[in-house]
Amino acid sequence: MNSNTMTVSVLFFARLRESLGTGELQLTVPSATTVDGLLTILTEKGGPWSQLKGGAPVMIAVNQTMTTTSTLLQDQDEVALFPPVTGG
Amino acid sequence: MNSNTMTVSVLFFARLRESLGTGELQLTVPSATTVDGLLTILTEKGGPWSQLKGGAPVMIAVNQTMTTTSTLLQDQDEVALFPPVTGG
Amino acid sequence: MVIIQTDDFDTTHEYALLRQTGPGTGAIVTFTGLVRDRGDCNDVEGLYLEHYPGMTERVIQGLIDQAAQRWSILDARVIHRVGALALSDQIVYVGICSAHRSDGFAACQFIMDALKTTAPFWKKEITREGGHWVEQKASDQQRTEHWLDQAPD
Amino acid sequence: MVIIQTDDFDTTHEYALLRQTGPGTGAIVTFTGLVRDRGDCNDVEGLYLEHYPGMTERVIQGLIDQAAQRWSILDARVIHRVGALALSDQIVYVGICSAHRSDGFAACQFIMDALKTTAPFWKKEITREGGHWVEQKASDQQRTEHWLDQAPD
Repeated sequence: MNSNTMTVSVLFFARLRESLGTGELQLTVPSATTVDGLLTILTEKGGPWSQLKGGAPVMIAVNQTMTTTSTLLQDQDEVALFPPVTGG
Repeated sequence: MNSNTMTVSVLFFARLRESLGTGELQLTVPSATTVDGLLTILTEKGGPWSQLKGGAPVMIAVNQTMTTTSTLLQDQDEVALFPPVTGG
Repeated sequence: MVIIQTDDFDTTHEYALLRQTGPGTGAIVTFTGLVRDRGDCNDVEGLYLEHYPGMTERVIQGLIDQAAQRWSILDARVIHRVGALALSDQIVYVGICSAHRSDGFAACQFIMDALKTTAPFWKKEITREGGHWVEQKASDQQRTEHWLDQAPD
Repeated sequence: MVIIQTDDFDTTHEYALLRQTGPGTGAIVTFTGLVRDRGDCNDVEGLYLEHYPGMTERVIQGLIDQAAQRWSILDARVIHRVGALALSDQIVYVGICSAHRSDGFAACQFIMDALKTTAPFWKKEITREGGHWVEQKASDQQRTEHWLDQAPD
């Protein structure tokens, strides 16, 4: 990592975790990447990853707060991607 | 009692019971007396009884069902007079 | 099930009975009313509750029947105490079980609101100065009317 | 107080804690959610509940804070279970105490409605055929939006 990149952790839950076959990734991405940019990077992995854009709705939390795709990420951010919640 | 009269019991509760000094009366009244007629007969006793007409609101139940002053009474009816309820 | 009693009641027992309704139950909503230190008076030490035996049970059963017609509920249990009650004592319990929570909340709140204005109970607040018969509140009357205004859900 | 746990919870214990709030408490409203036999599937034998540790507690504490700003409540306790649950098991508990019943009912129902659509839990229904991730319901979304539309009482 250098000053032009940053590291974020990406968490997946529930149906998304199962279909992607992973619950957590550490990713090094360009500085000033948005959530939308991160989703583009992930969909480029192909296969089940393409569902992250244009598939079933994906909820986004950054550092445990719900947010939208336009959010600018910071180094060490925790990004979580998950289906609409169904507790209670 | 003859066919021109009937007997009703009249119950009083809470503040009304206390201020009238009784919880129950048996009254022989003319046949075809309404609740309103019964209230007139009772107010004629004077003193605290006059509060039954024109005083604080008095709720009326006949045979344990809420009703109004125009109800025609039947022999053996149970009439209850009480202040607005405050349970719960 | 409507119970009027002078004894205290056990919410644990009531809840256990509500849970026995079967596997279709998804929601249990309960309300318990307690003797509060501030009512009409500000230094309430206890209550005395009078009621009209017979009519009380009929009115409350009627409210349960109305609730069961309006909402989809699986069971309803109402207990109301009468007689002398101390500060923080339990006064009234309404427990509802239903498949869905919205029916349970609506039925529980409807029964409590309508009980307050239609069930023949009278509450006397006991303070150091003596007893005071509680006045019915306009807000309670409005809450009951609010249910009449609403179209069934 | 927010508790997320795999173990069952004891509503008797929670109710006892709510009763300790003091002599200003006039109303205790509780909601318990149970595993029902009919959900998205009609022959549910159990559930598996996944959550996002850390965020779950923050979201629910935020809902309690919002409820406390909007209504006059004295205490709120929320427990949500995660992991494997059997038919009729307790899933979630919301207990509120307040001086007046209308605040307790509103806060309890608001917290449950908003928890359903904002707290990061995911429910998988277990049937004889396997597991099925439950879909969020439009009706749940609407119930949460309904609270946003309402001016505070």
